[in-house]
Amino acid sequence: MPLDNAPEGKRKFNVVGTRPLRPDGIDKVTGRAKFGADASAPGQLVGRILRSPHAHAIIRKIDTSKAEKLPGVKAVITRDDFPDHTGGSGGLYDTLCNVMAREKAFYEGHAVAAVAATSASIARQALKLIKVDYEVLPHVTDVDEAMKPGAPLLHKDMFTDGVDPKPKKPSNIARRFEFGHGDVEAGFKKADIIVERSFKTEAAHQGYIEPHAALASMGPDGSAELWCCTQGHYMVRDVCSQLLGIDIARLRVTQSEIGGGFGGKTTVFIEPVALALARKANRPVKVVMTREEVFKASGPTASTSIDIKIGVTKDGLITAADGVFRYQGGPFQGCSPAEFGAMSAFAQFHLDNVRAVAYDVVCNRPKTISYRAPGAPMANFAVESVIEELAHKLGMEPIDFRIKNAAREGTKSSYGPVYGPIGLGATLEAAKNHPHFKAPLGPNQGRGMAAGFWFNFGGQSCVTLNIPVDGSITVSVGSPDIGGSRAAMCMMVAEEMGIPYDHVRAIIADTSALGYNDVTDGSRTTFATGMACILAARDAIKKLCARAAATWGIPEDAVKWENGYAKPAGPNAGDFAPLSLKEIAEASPGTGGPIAGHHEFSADGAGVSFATHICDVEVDPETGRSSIVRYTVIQDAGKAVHPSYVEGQFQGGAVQGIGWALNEEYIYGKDGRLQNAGFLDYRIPVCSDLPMIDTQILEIPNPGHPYGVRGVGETSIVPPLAAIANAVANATGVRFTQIPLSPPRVLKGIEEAKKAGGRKAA
Amino acid sequence: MKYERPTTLKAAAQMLAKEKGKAFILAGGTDLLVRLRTGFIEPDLIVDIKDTAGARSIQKTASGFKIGAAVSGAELGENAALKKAWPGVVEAANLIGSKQVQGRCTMTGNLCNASPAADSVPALVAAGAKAVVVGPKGKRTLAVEDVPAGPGRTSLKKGEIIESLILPKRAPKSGDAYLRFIPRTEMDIAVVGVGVNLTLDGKGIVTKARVALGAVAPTVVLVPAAAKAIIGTKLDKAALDALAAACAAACNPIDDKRGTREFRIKVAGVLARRAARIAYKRAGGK
Amino acid sequence: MSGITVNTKINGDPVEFICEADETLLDVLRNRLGLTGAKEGCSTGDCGACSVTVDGRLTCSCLVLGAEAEGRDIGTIEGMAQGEHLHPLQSKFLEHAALQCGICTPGFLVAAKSLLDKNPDPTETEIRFGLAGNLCRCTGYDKIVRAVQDAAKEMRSAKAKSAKTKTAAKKRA
Amino acid sequence: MAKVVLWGSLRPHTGGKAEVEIEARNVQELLARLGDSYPGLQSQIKRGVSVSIDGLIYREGWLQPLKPDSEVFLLPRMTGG
Repeated sequence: MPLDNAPEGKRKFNVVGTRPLRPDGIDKVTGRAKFGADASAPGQLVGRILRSPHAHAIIRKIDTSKAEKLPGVKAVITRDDFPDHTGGSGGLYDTLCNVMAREKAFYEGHAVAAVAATSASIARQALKLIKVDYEVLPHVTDVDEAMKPGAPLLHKDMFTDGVDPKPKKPSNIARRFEFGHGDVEAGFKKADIIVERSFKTEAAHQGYIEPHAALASMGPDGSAELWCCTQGHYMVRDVCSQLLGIDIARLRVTQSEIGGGFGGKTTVFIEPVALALARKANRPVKVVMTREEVFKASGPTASTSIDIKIGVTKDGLITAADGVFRYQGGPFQGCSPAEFGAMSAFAQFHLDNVRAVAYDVVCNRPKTISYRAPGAPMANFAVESVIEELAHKLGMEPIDFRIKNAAREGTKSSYGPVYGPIGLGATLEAAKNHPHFKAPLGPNQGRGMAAGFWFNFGGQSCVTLNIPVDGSITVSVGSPDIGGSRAAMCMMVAEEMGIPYDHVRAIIADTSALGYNDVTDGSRTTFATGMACILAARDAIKKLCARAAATWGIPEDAVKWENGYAKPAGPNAGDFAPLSLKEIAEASPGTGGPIAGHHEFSADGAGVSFATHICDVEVDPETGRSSIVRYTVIQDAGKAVHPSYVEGQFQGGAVQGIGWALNEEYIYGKDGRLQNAGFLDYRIPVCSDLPMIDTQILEIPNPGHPYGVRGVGETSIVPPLAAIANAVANATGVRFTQIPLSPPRVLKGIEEAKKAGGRKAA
Repeated sequence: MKYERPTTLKAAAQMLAKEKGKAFILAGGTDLLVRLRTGFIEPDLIVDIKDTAGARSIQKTASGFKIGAAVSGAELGENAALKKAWPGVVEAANLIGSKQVQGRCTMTGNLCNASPAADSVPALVAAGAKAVVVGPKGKRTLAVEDVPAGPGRTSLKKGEIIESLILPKRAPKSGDAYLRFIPRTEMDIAVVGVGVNLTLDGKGIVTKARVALGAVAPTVVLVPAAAKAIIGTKLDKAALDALAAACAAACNPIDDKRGTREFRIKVAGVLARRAARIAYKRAGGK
Repeated sequence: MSGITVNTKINGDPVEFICEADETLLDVLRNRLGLTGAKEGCSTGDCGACSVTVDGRLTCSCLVLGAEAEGRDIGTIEGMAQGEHLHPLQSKFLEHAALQCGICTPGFLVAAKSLLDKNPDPTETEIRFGLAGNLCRCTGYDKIVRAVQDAAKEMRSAKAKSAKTKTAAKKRA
Repeated sequence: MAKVVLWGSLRPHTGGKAEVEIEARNVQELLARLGDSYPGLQSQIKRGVSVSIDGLIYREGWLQPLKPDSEVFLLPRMTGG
């Protein structure tokens, strides 16, 4: 779908680019909006899940007899209630194993049984009555440890894929990927300076404030309804149907308002369990995760270990870049975003010689799931740290070094394709000219920057647009709205139809109302579902014009649509007074019935996205505590449909990155148990930790969208880790190679550097 | 589980003494409810003492301040006289949790949870505060530092309830301060906490001092050596160095999710210096 | 277990309910009274999504037993708008796009109202510390702080205006 | 003949070749013929791939037409947060 350009250049917009109030707003500020846990059904039971206390154990036997006898218990389920309908292999089978453990419990918190009871306290008691006979196995939670020969093996049949020759022994390394072009060895020979460093990052959780919640009801005939908070209710429907062995059409999933996802709600956890309990009890069952369960048993992102080597000439040209990216994704293969880490790591540079090798590794940790730009922030941290260090070694301003080597239109990207028009150079130049960049720094303060990249993609969307007789418009979309996308959908429809924004309402339809819609992820919704809205509006306009043509008795192609009116087009069309949308709608019962527009497609042509972040950090040299004193995000949005929500994405992503960089981490004990499964010790940033987050939206139109829109949601979490690490390095003179930059780590680094007499790496 | 809300402490003490199962006292409930909800405790009886006489009042007496067991952090912060006399204690109490938690949490509860990381306790110990205990055998008074017996354990006997905390009358030219280290700016448990209380003479020389540390040992510890390090000084660099060294020496912390042993020892000294300087300034020193 | 009968006031209205001793006020509001505006994000008092006021004081309803509500005055998000008029904080949150997913919004509004009731002219730092007990994962807090600043400003000028009108009316009288 | 570029770890399945030429009218045909010519690639194709055609990424789009001189990059199937 090519960009619409007015003959004189950029398209002029009436609604897109303004900042109207969101349609779901009043419900959300008054407490009326219904989220996952806010629904109930008559006769509903409380569902609860029993979870493994062990990081790695064979489940010999599960005895549920006592629990079943407890008065008030209506259903108890285990692995026996989930026969394998998946064919026993692939990602779907792994999802089944994760939803309810089969032969083994692979991590602390892995579901092993569930109950449905008439009250929460009975359900709690029932869980205590279930006896599980475990054979505890050695475990491994660290990615480097898991890769070592002799590490506790999670799967006896896992032989590393993607290496030649095929390994003879099983290991925890599921796959090896390699990307790149040119000849890195030859490139390093041309280098005058080479920096090579190893990095580690800890797992972070998406940290949405709403725990997973599902309300299921299912009859003995297999007809089922599910209400849940998810980023993709069509995905939930398809996966649950397959896991439970029912026809997709029998399961209707309604998406509640969703209290944050950030990638963490792009799979199923409790939904199939709620359905299986409801089937067995033949009563509605509500399952809501506790916060502890959210941390222990829903998806964090990967922890990583990364090596980076980059070579440059004396005048600051990168000759070669090489990296090894080891990501653990929990107990199942293909869950870590290792390949996206490797693909995105060097994407912001114009490189003749580049190689990125990724390893997907399994560990006794929860099954990881996407987290905002999956895999990219960790890789970016490693690469942009080395870039900063190289700039210092070259005696070059880091920003000039980045500009000199920046990818541009026509650059062959590090992951393969050649870039079209991209905004990286523009964000770097804007950063250089930003007042923040020149502002003076106080004592113990340092400034850091980093540029980051995310792919973005489109995917499947299906939209229906209905026009009632008063000429107002309802748009039904199937993409869950996490951050205000309904407002963006209404705006694009209003823009296309030439009517005011508040004449359009958007709803998220349930799975029986529309064709398949992909999950709200990959920064795809405003781009892809938005484009479907535009095309559905164009479809409706065609029909409106046809009605006007029929009314006037002229050919359909002699009618054009302009600012909400059908008008005769051209001198031969005749002279008719324009018909408004309202007039055509009012007459519709007599001119052929209701008027609707549709569009369904798989959107492609999502433009890649770049951002540059600048950050000032103050480090207390006596305690190692870092405070963010100023932060600026500059990002290309293609076209900002609702600038406030675009800014919100920039700010939210940056702050999640700040949390990850400074304090958020999964802390495991020697027993393989998570030590900090709560908001008290899993420290996401609080309001008083932060300054205002300045934003600058650049608009370099995406040629793949009629308005030039690019996805904006994910890129903003990519640069913060590196920007902050660079700022801390500049404030302390110590280069830190581990995330998070927690005070004990930073203080230790400072103390060791003091002893060593100056700059060093920690 | 039963819930009772007696109107006298005596009745409360009787209920607690009589209960055969597990009984807990509820004042602010900000820890009790968390433990209850996470299944960490399964009480048979909860005795809410908020309606007992004096539980929610702060009385200024000739010998100091008497703070009822159910007085919330927010109420402490709103009492101008108390804040003026014992700014360090009030600040410490106001560091417990968020504004939401401040509306409920109490210093007595903070003390009775017997967490080594309790924020108000080092400040209370430094202040020389006392706890008035009511029990089946009558009243007794004990020093605050004698209440915690270990992590999560107190020296209180079955049926005993702390009725109030007593802060002594403020001597002239005195000041106190409490500082803690947390990685964020709010909503964290102290990784290290330091309470300092001191009195100066006319020349600005420290004549009396008490220093207490939190989160560096199984219980909050009073560090006489730290006090000794600054008594007789004007908090010059050497005195502060000696103070930091004494604090570090008194630390016996563990490595845990909140911080390393090494980090805690180092930061205890850093915070002691900073807290001492604040207390000194508050006492009128320059 | 036998239920406890509790008489309380919620958003000014007398309410009677029966609850178990171990139920929290949050459980009661959500499961017994259908007031689902307060959200359960953690049940440990760390996220503020269940914020309410008890006798005018801000608290997490997950840290209060339902039985404790006896004789108290509870304020929830459902009582914030007056009829069809939104509270200035509610309007400003919408205007400033201070919410993305909206799950934390009721808690933030209750906390922000409590803050402005006590301190009508807070500094940015006071706002940030005043709202530190409410977690938001979407916005990075920037737009929330701006919305509270703007609402405070509007509330102050509305108060000044009404004071002026009153004085003028007095003079006329 | 469209030029298909493979990521590094797929190359063992093409006898070490980083680029192979495939005659195909669209993506679906291309993937089918790629799998026929190099059976080792089938498991990855089954697991899921996205493609970039002349610089634009197509996550699915099996019917996307190819020009005779199109440059196609095979990419792991895209996901996001």
